[in-house]
This record gives sequence, structure tokens and C-alpha cells, in this order.
Amino acid sequence: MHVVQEELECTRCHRGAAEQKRAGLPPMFVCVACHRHAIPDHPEVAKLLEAYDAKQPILWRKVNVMPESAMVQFHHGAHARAEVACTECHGDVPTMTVAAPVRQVADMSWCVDCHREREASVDCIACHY
Amino acid sequence: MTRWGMVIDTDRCTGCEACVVACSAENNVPTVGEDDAAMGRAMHWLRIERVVEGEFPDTRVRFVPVLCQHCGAAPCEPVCPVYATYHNDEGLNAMVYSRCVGTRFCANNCPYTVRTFNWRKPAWPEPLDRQLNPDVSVRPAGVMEKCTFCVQRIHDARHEADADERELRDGDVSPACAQSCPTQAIAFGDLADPESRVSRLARSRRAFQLLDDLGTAPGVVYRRGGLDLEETVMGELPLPGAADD
Amino acid sequence: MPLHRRDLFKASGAALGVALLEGCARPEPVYIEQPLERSTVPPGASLWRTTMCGQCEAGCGIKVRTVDGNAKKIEGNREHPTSRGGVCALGHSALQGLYDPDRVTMPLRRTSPRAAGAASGAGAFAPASWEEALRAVGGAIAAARDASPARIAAVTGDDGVAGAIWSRLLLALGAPALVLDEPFDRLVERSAAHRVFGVAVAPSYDLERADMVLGFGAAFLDRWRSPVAYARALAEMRARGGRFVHAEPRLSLTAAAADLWLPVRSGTEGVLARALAGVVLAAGRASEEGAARYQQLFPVTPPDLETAARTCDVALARLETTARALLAAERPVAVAGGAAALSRDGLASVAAGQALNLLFGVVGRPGGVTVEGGVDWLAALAPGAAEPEPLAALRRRLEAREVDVLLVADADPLHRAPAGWRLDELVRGVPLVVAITSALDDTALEADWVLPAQVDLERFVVTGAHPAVATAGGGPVLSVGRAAVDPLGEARHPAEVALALAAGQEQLSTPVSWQGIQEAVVEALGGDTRFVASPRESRRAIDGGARAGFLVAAAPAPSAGDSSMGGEAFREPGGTGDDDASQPAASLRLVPFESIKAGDGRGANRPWLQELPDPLAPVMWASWVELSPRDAATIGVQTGDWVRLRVAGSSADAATLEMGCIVSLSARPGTVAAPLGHGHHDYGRYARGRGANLMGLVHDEQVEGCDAPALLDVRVFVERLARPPRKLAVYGRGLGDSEHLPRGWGAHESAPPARSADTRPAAAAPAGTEGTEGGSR
Amino acid sequence: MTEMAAGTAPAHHDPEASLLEVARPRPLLLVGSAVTGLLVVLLFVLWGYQAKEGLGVAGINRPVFWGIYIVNFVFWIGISHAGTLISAILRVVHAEWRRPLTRCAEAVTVFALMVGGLFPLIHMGRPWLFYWLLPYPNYRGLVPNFRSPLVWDVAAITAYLIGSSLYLLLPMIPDLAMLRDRSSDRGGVRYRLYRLLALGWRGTPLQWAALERGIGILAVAVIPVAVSVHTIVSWDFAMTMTPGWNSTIFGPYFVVGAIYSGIAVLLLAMAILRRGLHLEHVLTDKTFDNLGRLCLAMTLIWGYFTFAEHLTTWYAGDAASDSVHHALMSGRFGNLFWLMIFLNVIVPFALLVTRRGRRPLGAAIAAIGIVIGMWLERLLIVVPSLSKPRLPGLDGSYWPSPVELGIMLGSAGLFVFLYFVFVQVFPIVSIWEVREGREHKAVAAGQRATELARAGGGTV
Repeated sequence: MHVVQEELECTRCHRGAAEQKRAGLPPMFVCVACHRHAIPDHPEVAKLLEAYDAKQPILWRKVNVMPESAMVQFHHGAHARAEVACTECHGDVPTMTVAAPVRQVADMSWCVDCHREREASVDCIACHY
Repeated sequence: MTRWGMVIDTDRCTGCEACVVACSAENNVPTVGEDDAAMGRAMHWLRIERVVEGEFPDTRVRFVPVLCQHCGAAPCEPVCPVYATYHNDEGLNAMVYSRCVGTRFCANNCPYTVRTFNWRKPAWPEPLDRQLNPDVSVRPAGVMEKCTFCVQRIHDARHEADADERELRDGDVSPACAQSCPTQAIAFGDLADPESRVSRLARSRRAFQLLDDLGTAPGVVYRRGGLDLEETVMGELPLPGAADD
Repeated sequence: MPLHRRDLFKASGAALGVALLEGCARPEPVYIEQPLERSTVPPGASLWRTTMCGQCEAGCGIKVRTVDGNAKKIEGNREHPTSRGGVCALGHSALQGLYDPDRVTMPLRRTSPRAAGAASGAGAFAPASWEEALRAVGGAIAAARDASPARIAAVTGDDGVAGAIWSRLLLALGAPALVLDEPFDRLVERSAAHRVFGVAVAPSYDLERADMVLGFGAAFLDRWRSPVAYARALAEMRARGGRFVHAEPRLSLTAAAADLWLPVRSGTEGVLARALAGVVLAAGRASEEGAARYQQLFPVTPPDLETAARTCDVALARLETTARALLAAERPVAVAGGAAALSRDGLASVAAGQALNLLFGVVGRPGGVTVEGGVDWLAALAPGAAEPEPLAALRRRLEAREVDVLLVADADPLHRAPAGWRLDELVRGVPLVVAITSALDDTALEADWVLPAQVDLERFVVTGAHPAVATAGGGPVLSVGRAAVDPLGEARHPAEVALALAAGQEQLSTPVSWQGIQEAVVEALGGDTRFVASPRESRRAIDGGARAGFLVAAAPAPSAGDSSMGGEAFREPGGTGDDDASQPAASLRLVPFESIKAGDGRGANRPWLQELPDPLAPVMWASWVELSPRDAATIGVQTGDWVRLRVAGSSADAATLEMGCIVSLSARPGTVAAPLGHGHHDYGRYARGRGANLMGLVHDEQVEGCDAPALLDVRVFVERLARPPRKLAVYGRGLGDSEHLPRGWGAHESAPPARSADTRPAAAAPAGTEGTEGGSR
Repeated sequence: MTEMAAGTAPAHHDPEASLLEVARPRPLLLVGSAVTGLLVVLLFVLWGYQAKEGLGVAGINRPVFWGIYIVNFVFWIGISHAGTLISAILRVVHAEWRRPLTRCAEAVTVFALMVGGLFPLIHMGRPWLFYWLLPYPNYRGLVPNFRSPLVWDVAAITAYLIGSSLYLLLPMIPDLAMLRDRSSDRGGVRYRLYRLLALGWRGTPLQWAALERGIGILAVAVIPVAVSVHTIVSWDFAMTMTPGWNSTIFGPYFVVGAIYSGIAVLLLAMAILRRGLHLEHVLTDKTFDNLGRLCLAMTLIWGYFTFAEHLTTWYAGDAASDSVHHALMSGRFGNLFWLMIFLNVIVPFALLVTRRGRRPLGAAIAAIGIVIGMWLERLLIVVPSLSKPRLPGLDGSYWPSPVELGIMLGSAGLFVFLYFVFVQVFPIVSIWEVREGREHKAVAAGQRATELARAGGGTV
């Protein structure tokens, strides 16, 4: 939505995503900075502003979860650096209103496929440690 | 091609065991409590072996830190039925926790007895768990574990190097044990690079390897007591390792 | 979102495997909290905070890795001039002190009356608010002031800023001097140095640039002053071919690292030092001035090596070897303290050791001794306040029933004082006892109020008045650092508690008001020209220092102490500590030591250290005694057995302790060595009831001419426990049994003769002349 | 009629008739089954507990990473050599006295294998992942490590289990047919079972021929499998570089030990069945005598191997092996070692060397000794080597925990339980083979009689 209508880059808000190991969420401050003015009366946005003014951090449900039992160390920045497009893993988020997992991020065969295609390391301890 | 290796100077080691605690802190190595410890289930990835020579008052003790030797021909690797432990192309003896089914065959076949097993589910009562290192997986009950040469640090160093588009430099990677050693008795680096610090230290005539007669081709080189030019020089120069972290 | 679940259900092999066990356990939905404001570090990213390790007096430079505000790892600060990137086991374990599950995180008020058998534990307390606590304590102080201010007492283990602030408070209240709960041997060292060097500062040593080190009881590789800095320095010295001879009754890590270990009888280090002095004087190696100064301190002619060999019970050959090496050395340095300080003869012994440096002419020289304090916090922040008094002073005041309010901060006197002092009973007689601590230590268990103290990682930290390594080969060093993490719960800095208490008092004689510790530091440093040219630059200097982790003095250290100040002569050290004839037969000499596991006791609440096998006696989760194979055979015990220690002497109610036993070549025959710092009554789940507190065996032996207990003058009977309380957790095996060396490791065969020739004894000691001590002869 | 069709002799005065009465309720057996059934429950309860809590509930530790789970694994696999190695070999060499004991032996094989095969799973840290040891196709290209003896184990044991099960079922077909035809109610479970397993056997000459050929082929084929299985089990140890394990003779040594313990269990089973099921007329003293002789031979061979194994270690005397050897001979494990020698060599030899000793009672006593002794041997192979690592710092000790002992007891229970159930459902003695044997004798006797008569006639 943000991207389609406003042509915003993902990394404009998700700053960590480009370099950090964990992408993390942009601080609410960032959302509010725009949404004070942009569609402040949209019900969802209203909720956001309300929470921010109440200094109530929002809990977001993670859609792409790596099960602990997989014991995988995923470095988001490294994948960004390798020019894996955001949509490859996160799906066509731009058109989503509610973020939904489009890939089984926990499915190792899917990881391995991509690593093979891009000639990235398929050494087990590249991820499992 | 890199061959990660370590050089440990038994003449510098005072047995202070800072490395042991540093290792546990870095790698989320659990403590098992008194009862299990009494059964020999303590899980240190790194232990200080004592070698005692002579009777009182001529007693001489030397301390030899023993950790996974990351053998070039590791006895633990062929016996694992599921490839949970194998040799990677950087000379690391890899241990894939999520693949391990817990036959403990590898541990039996390790002549250095450096592999430890998760006999129970590890516990870190709140808020101790706040200290856990997010870059190292917490191992469940039933899997083997052992020294990884702090593989997470190797990866991090490489990520950093990639970020500023350069090659890894000697001294970029320093495992927790080497980092914390007060006497800098532990050096880590690329044994395949003849110019690396470890290579220079390993060339000493004081160098030896643990149980090398078994043909395990360890990736850890030890130096025993004595003096040589290398040593003196190392003593005066600010060590290259001082550049890391 | 069902879709979500189904996706995760088709999980990888590993996940599937676990799913098999956990039946159809659906993965819990994971939630992440969105931060409100933009922070300097993105969530999940590491932030390394440079600061100082506050675990002991050494003040090593460290960097603390924090993620999302949690401390993850402590690493050495390579730029730090003295520690140079090293950290010790205790330093690493600070993290588990910070996150101890049983940490005191809010003020606690005692609900059940104080009674003997202090093991009442946390159950005796109820949580309270800071307001209540400060009101109650402040009120009691006010009341005591009206009655007589002299009845207020404060104890702290911090000889730095915090100590000075407490002194300032006491001064303002008109109360007597602060009681400083510092290592006992430090007191002895300072008193000796006062007379030897003319400065009441524990000397620090530049081992790195010496070419021979003589150790007298000071186990500086174990837990003495700054193990990290000294270990590094020693390694560098050795790397250049330097020699190290160490005299200590027990084969400590330090003795183990020595080229030659002189296993002297406890308390006879002084005799050895005197004899060596004789050799140096005879060889005319001493400077005029040095010799004169020395003879002023020790007028008597020194004993010859034979006498020394007999008194110390060491083979003459070894002393001759030592003497030869000493004469061959160009920049020898003598390090005295530790075990040498804590026998009846300690003061003279340490002095004799320190004074050797006068003969060597290395005082204030590179590769020598420095007698220079750090910042004089007391003078700067509490002008006019009396010098802090030793713990023994508190004992006297308590015995005289002169204390109504007892404030204890960053100290555990009840754990560290000899049982013979009966501090616990005396403290129970005090109307109001307040303990400001991060864990329920033995003192806190006797307190009416337990106030949560920040641990060093939560504080603004700066080295104390007596830094272990004053200089880094040049100007003195001041380690300083900001808090690495936010305090847990409601913990506060003890000194801030002092400030709060001051704020609650009407018309104080002098104001006690700083905006927190850092302000006090800024003010104090402003007065120290070694670090800042003028008070105005102080704040900037501190900021810079806190970023780097340390400040190095611009001005170099003055060359030596005030030599003109004549110390009066010492009584000749005679090793009076062990008059065999008078000793009951079969009793063994107790040799207490600080282990790398527990230190002075603060390490006991950390699982890492509890489960750390001591390198020489690999015991875990308990304290232990080390017995020589000979004595073990006599008593009939072996490694893993349990023994009872009973104080030798006529008294029927002689104190006893029960401990595991390690038969070890590290123990001198005739002695029983055991670590201090164990046997807490509570101190959290990991320390509770673990091991035994050796102080329970110490009555009130005193170091002559010094207010410190003579811990090494205790004799005990050791007997085997028929029914051991539980299995002793020993890692691998003890040191006792013969360990075959795997081929080609460890042995010395390849070492060039340079190492062994001149430091190993020429001839082995004739059997029988060695390794016998006391009644066991 | 049907009996005729089944190609068996008329039922009147049939000596083997009693054998067909497997269905007859025997209180002793029922009680036995109930008791052992409880032990089976215990086994799985304890195993579940261990899977939940982790292997910490066992006594194993570092460096003794393997304990009595592995000991029992090797032990039971050894027992499993009773059947095939005995009955197959004896079949191949046409030893007549084998006839009454073949099935009894083959049953031992199958059940021992089932129990033995359970232990590697019990032993695993994460047993629910056992299937990772199988080379099943998967997209991630993860395969088992075929260099690992453990993977060879999986293959060998599976093959052996299949082979020996067939080898048990195939010769049972004619008997099952008889049971099928004799059973009164046609709707009953037993009838259905017999009919299913009898595979429509009617006893036609063609079927007999096929059966004989099948048995012949299986008998020959199963022998190398059996040998390979225990050789591979021995390689779990011999392939390592652990002092005391890396030995060239472990393969044959284990096979010999396996056969030895197998025979012992067989003797024991026979003695019990003979008593319990009153099979004196089938399992005669002669049978025991013959098997006893075989057992005696194994005693000597096993003793020889043991001697050879330890002599060479002692003589070479390299530091690592020496410390293990010392611990065995005079050290911590000395008592157990010499007890093993006593039970495995002295007792059996003393008993089995005499004819009286080879009678059921003596044989049973010897067998009990051997079974215990062979278990000790497995223990003394697994534990001492592990408790003496090469580096001096870690020195191990090991004592099995209650859970381990409970699971061990349960496994024994499982074995007996399966056996009891089997006895109550199937004829434990191969009826047709025994009958065949008797008929052969009869024929032979008849021929001799007529010859004599003819000779006599000649003189008259």
C-alpha cells in the first residue's frame, strides 16, 4: 500500500533491513511523523496515533517465523546485500493490506534452492549454528 | 582457501580459566548443577588440562587448554550416521545441532574428549536468560555440542568485511577465549596464510600438537615452554591481535 | 490467521522431528514490540559500551556488549593501558551477578525478629518502597544524631568516590570515621609501605620491564591486586628471558607459573627476604642510600642462607639458586603481600619483602615499584574527614555497644570477618542495621533494612584510591566508565543512597549534595593536577575518559616516596608464626587463599564460577581442602572424600567445618590449604549453603602491629567423615594421582637449557629436610 | 479327509498329537504372560519418561557416553544368533537331532532381534528422529552418512529381521495348515490367523517341493546375513580409534560370542519348555546332549578368542590401551572381568564336559552362567574403554541408573512376553519335521527288518 500509492522504498522505514542481522520494526515515531497528516482519521491509523500518544508500544504479530527447533541464524542484511528482492521472501507486500506469509520461510528446501541458484554457500553451518 | 586454526602457548597460560568462562558466556553453554557435575556432565567446551611433573617440592604444573582441535582428519566425522558433524571447506569441524539425533558416537571416537552432550534441557532461570547470546542457538536436550571456533564471530567478521567490500584481514576474527586471555596465550587465524600470526607462531620449533601420532591433523597447535627469537619478538611488538573488536 | 499456522506446519525436517515429539503442538504465534522513539541502535543490534570492571580493585578496562538493553558479554578493552584487553573469570561472571535470579531488586523490610542461625533467608523480609525505607532509616539517623552522633557507623568496601561520599556524610553528621572493609592483607601492605617508602599506599609493581621477579606470598596470578595486568606483565617479562621465583606455602597458580617455587613454611617469607637482602648487601650490589635506608629499617644483621633454609624449611640448594639468579639480574623486583601478610609476623615479613626493592634501587624506576595513590577522593570530597578505619575498629565499637545505627554498603563484613570476632552476635545487638547490597549476603541477613544496590555494570564506575596497578609505565592510570545497562528493578547506587539520606537530614554541618556520582567525580578530579590542568577541564576530561574507559595522567609519577620520612625499625621477622614445639601433634597448619572461583566471596552467586573446576583442585559447586599425599595417607583420606576440620586447641567448643578433600601435590606437607569466599548463608540459590566459610575457623589471632587477623596462624585437626553429606563434584580427577603424560606434550625436554640451568635447584633436597611442618614432623 | 489332504499320517495313535494342542489354556503361561506384560508396560513408561526428561535420567555421562543400552543392544543381537545359526547350519548339514529344536530357536532369533533393535532407539538423544538414519528421498538432499557403522547396523539388522522372520514363518506353514484344519470354530480369530499364515497350504507334492526348496535357499542365505550382522555390530566399536575397541578380531570374536550366548539361551528355553509343556518325549536328553556338545565347543572357542584379544593388548602395552587393560585385569573392573571368565569358561566347561552335565538341568545351569557372563562381556567391552580417555584430565566412572535398569528389565520382560504369546498361538516344536524324522527312522528300521528276514529266510 505504502509502496504502490506513495512509491515509498521499503528501507525508507525498515532501516535495519538493509544491513542489520535483524530487520526490526521502524519506531512508531516514524509512522506517526507521516500519519499525523496523512489519513489521520483512517481507523487503523487512528489506533496507531492513539497508541503513540498513550506511549503504548504496539505488538505486531510476526508472519515469517523461523522455528527455534531449526536452530538457524538468519542475517537479514546479508540477504539484502545479496540483492534478494524484498518481495522474494515477503511476497507482494505492496499490494497487501494485512501482511501475510507467502513463502514458507521455515522450509529449508526453499532456502537451499535459492542458495543453489545464487551460488550462495550451502554449507550447513552457514546458517545452522 | 582459509584453514582456521589456533595456536596456544602453554608457557604463557597461567591456568586462570578466564577463557573457560568467556566461552560459556559467548556460546550459551549451560551449567548443569552439582549433581550432574558430580557425574561428569559439566559442559565446558574448553577445559584446562593439568600436567603435573615431579613430586613435592619439585612439583611443576603446566596448564594445557584443551578444546575441539578441529582435526583435518577428524575421527568424529565419519562415525556420525546423519552428517550432523562434518568438515567444512574452511577447516572447521562443523556441528549442526538441528541435524543431531544424539547417538553420541562422535564423542566416543574423539581422542580429546572435547565433545559434550545435552543430557537435559538447559535452564536459565529469569532473568539469567537475558544474558543469552542471540547469535548462538540454544541447544535442546539430546544433541551434542562442542567448540565451534566461535563460528558466529567468523560469520559476523565476514559480514562486516562484505559490508565495507574488503577481504577478511588477519586478526579480524578472535574467538571468545582468545579475546579474553590476559596473557594472550591463545592466537587465532588462518593457518593456510603463511603470513598470518598463527602461521608464524606455529612455525616455532617449540610447536607441538596433541596426540598428533594418531594422525588426526589437529587445527590447534601448542607451544611448550622455552624461549626462542619468535617469542621475544612477539613479546615486544604490540600483537596484531590487539586490533580486533 | 489459519493460513499462517498451516504454513508453519509444513516445517523443515528438524521442525517436523520435534513436531513428532510434541504431537501436533502448533507453534506459538510470535509477537514483536514496536519501539516508540527512534533509538541510536536498531532493535537486535549489538552496542558495545566501554567501561570499567568493578569486580575487584584492579579496574580493568572492559567493553560490554548489549542487545536491546541487555548485557550479553564482557570483553577486554584492548586500548586500556594496564589490562590491555584481558579479563579474568570473575570479571566475565559479572553478568551473572547482574542477572542473578535471586537479586535484591527492591527495598526489603525485616518482618521476623533477628535471631541466631541467620539462615532465615529471604522469607524474613517483606518488600517496601524507597520512600518508607529512606524515611525509616533517615529517622533513625536523626534520632541517633540527637542522642549522640558517635553512635552512627558506616561500613563500605569502596575506597573510592562512594567511600568518600560516605565519609562526607559521616563528617556532616559528626559521626566517627568510615569503616573500610578491604582485603586484610592490603592493610598490612599499606602499613608496611608507610614505614618502608614513607607513603601509606599499597605499592604497585612494573613486572613487565623487570628481568627478575621475587614473589613473597603475593599470588598475583590468582586473585591479588590485578591478576590480569600482572599476568600479562609477567608473560612479557618471561618472554624476554626474565626469571620468576616465588615463595608461598601453597602451590598457587602463581607458584605454578614460577621458574622456581620455594614452598616456605607459612609466615617465614620475611626470613627469606632478609637472607636474600644479606646476600645483596654482601655482594655490594646495593646503592649507598638504599643500603642505609634498609639498615635503618632492619638494623640487625640479616640471617645467612643456612638459617633461612632451616627456618623456612626449604632446601638450601634452592635458596642458593635463587640468590645466584638474583645477583645475575639487572632489574630485580620484589613483590610482597598476600599469604606473607596474614601471619602473626606479617607486617615485618611484607616490609622485609618491600624493602628489598630499596636495595635493588628500583623504587619509582621502570621495572620497579611505584608507591603512588590514585585520586585522593577522601581529601577532595570530604576534607577534614578522618582516614577510614579497618574492620577491627568496627568490632571494637560494637563490643563497646557504641553503635545504634549501622549502615553497610558494598560490603559483607559478617562473611569476611573471623568467626572469633562474633560480629554476627554483636550486630544483632545493634538497634538498626541497614545493608545496601545487590544480593542477600550474610550481613543483609542480619539487617533490618535491605536496600537494593546497583551492581557495577549499572553504575558510573571509577577506580578507587588504591589502584592495583597505579601506573602503566609512566603516569598513573584512572579507569572510568558509565553504566553499561539500566539498573534492574529499583536498584540504586549506594552513594546515591548516602546523598538521599543526607538530603533528609536538617542542618548538616557541611553540605552533602552532588547531582549524582559523576558530579562528585568531576569535582574531585578537578583538584588532581596529574589528570587535569585546571578544575574547568575536569568535566571534559571525565567525558573523554568515560568514552575511552580510562584517563592517563599527563604528569609522570614522582620517582619515589618521601624517603626522608624515616620509618622506625621493624622487629626482625623470625617466622614466629609456627613454633612447632608448642603445637599439638598431628595438627595441620591452615593455609587459606582466595581462589579464582569465589574471590573474597562475591563470585559465589554465579553458576559459571560455581561450576568452574579450579585448575589445581578441580572441585565444582563446593569448597574443598587440599592435602599433601603424605598427610592424606596419614589421615586415611583420598580425593573425593569428605573431611572435618576442627580448630586445634584445648577449647571444647572448637569450631569445625566440613569440606570435600583433594589430595594434591600443590599442598605443602603439614598444611591444609582451603579457599575463602564460600559457605554463604544465602546470597542466592547458587551460593546458598555451598561449601564452608573458612573464617569460621579463625579466632582472633592478630598480625603484630597491625589491625588485621592472622589467618595463617590457625592449626586444625583433619578427620575423615565416615558419612559424606553428598558426592563431591570433582572434574576429572584431583592432582594427587600420578598422571602419565601423553607422548610429546607438556614435558620440558625440548626447552633450551637457558630455562632450567640457573633456576632449577642444583641438587635435589635431601629427603626429610623438606616438606615437614609443625606437629607432623 | 482334510488331514489326508494335508498330507499327514492318520491321527490315530499320533505321537505328535499333543504338540497340536497349542490352544489348551495353561495357567502357568497365562500368569507368566501377565507378569511379563507388566514389565513391557514398565519398559515403555520409563522410555517415555526418558524421552521427555532427556538422557540425564540415565547414568551415562562424559566420557562414558555409552552405557547398558548399548550393552543390551549387543547382547540381544547376540542372542538372536541362536535360531538361524543353529537351525540353519544344522539344517544345511542335515543333522537329524535338530528337528525338535529348530522352531524354538528361530523364535528366539526373531524376538531377540525385536528387543535388540529397540535399544539403539532407546539410546538416542532424540529418538523421534530415528528416521533420519534411513535413506529416504528428500528434496533437501539430506542423506544418511553411509560411512557410519551405525547406518550399516540399520541395514544389516533390518535385513536380518526380515530374513529370520521369513525363516520362522516358512517352515511353520504345514503345521499352521494342520492347526487350521483341526480348529473347531471356523469364525474364530485363531482360525483366521492360521488360515492367513498357512497361505492355503494343502500339502500337494508341488507345495512340498516348493517348501523344501524355499527352506533350503533361506537356510543357506540367512547364514551369511547372520554372520554379517554381528560383524557389523562389532564394527560399531572396532572401527573407532578408541583404545580397547580398535581390534581386528572383533568381528569373529563378536560372532562367536553371539552364537555362544545364542546357544545358551536356546538351551535355557528348551529346558523351560520341556518342563512347562511336558515335551520330554520330543526334546529328549539326546537333543540336550548334542546341543551341549556344540555349546562346549563354543566355550572353548570363545575362551580362545578372549585370551588372544587380551594377550596381544597386554603384550603390545601402548599407554592408552594399557590403562584400559589394567582397569580390566586388576583395576576398577577386575572383579567383573574375572567373574565373567568364571561364568563363561570355568562353569560351562566343568558342566558340559561330562555327559551328566549335559542333561537338561546341568545344561540349564551352564546356560544361565553363560547368559550372565556374556552380558558382562558386552559391559566390559563398552564401559572400560570409554572410562579411560587418552588425555589424563577426564577420568570416567559409570553406574547404571534405576531408569536404565528398569528399561533393561522391561526389555527382558518383552522378550519373554513375546515368547509366551508365541507358545500359546503356535506349535513351538515343528510337528511335521519331527514326524518326518520319525517316519524316516521307521522306514529305515522297516528296511533293516525285511533285510534281516530275508537273510533269515535264506537260512531256513
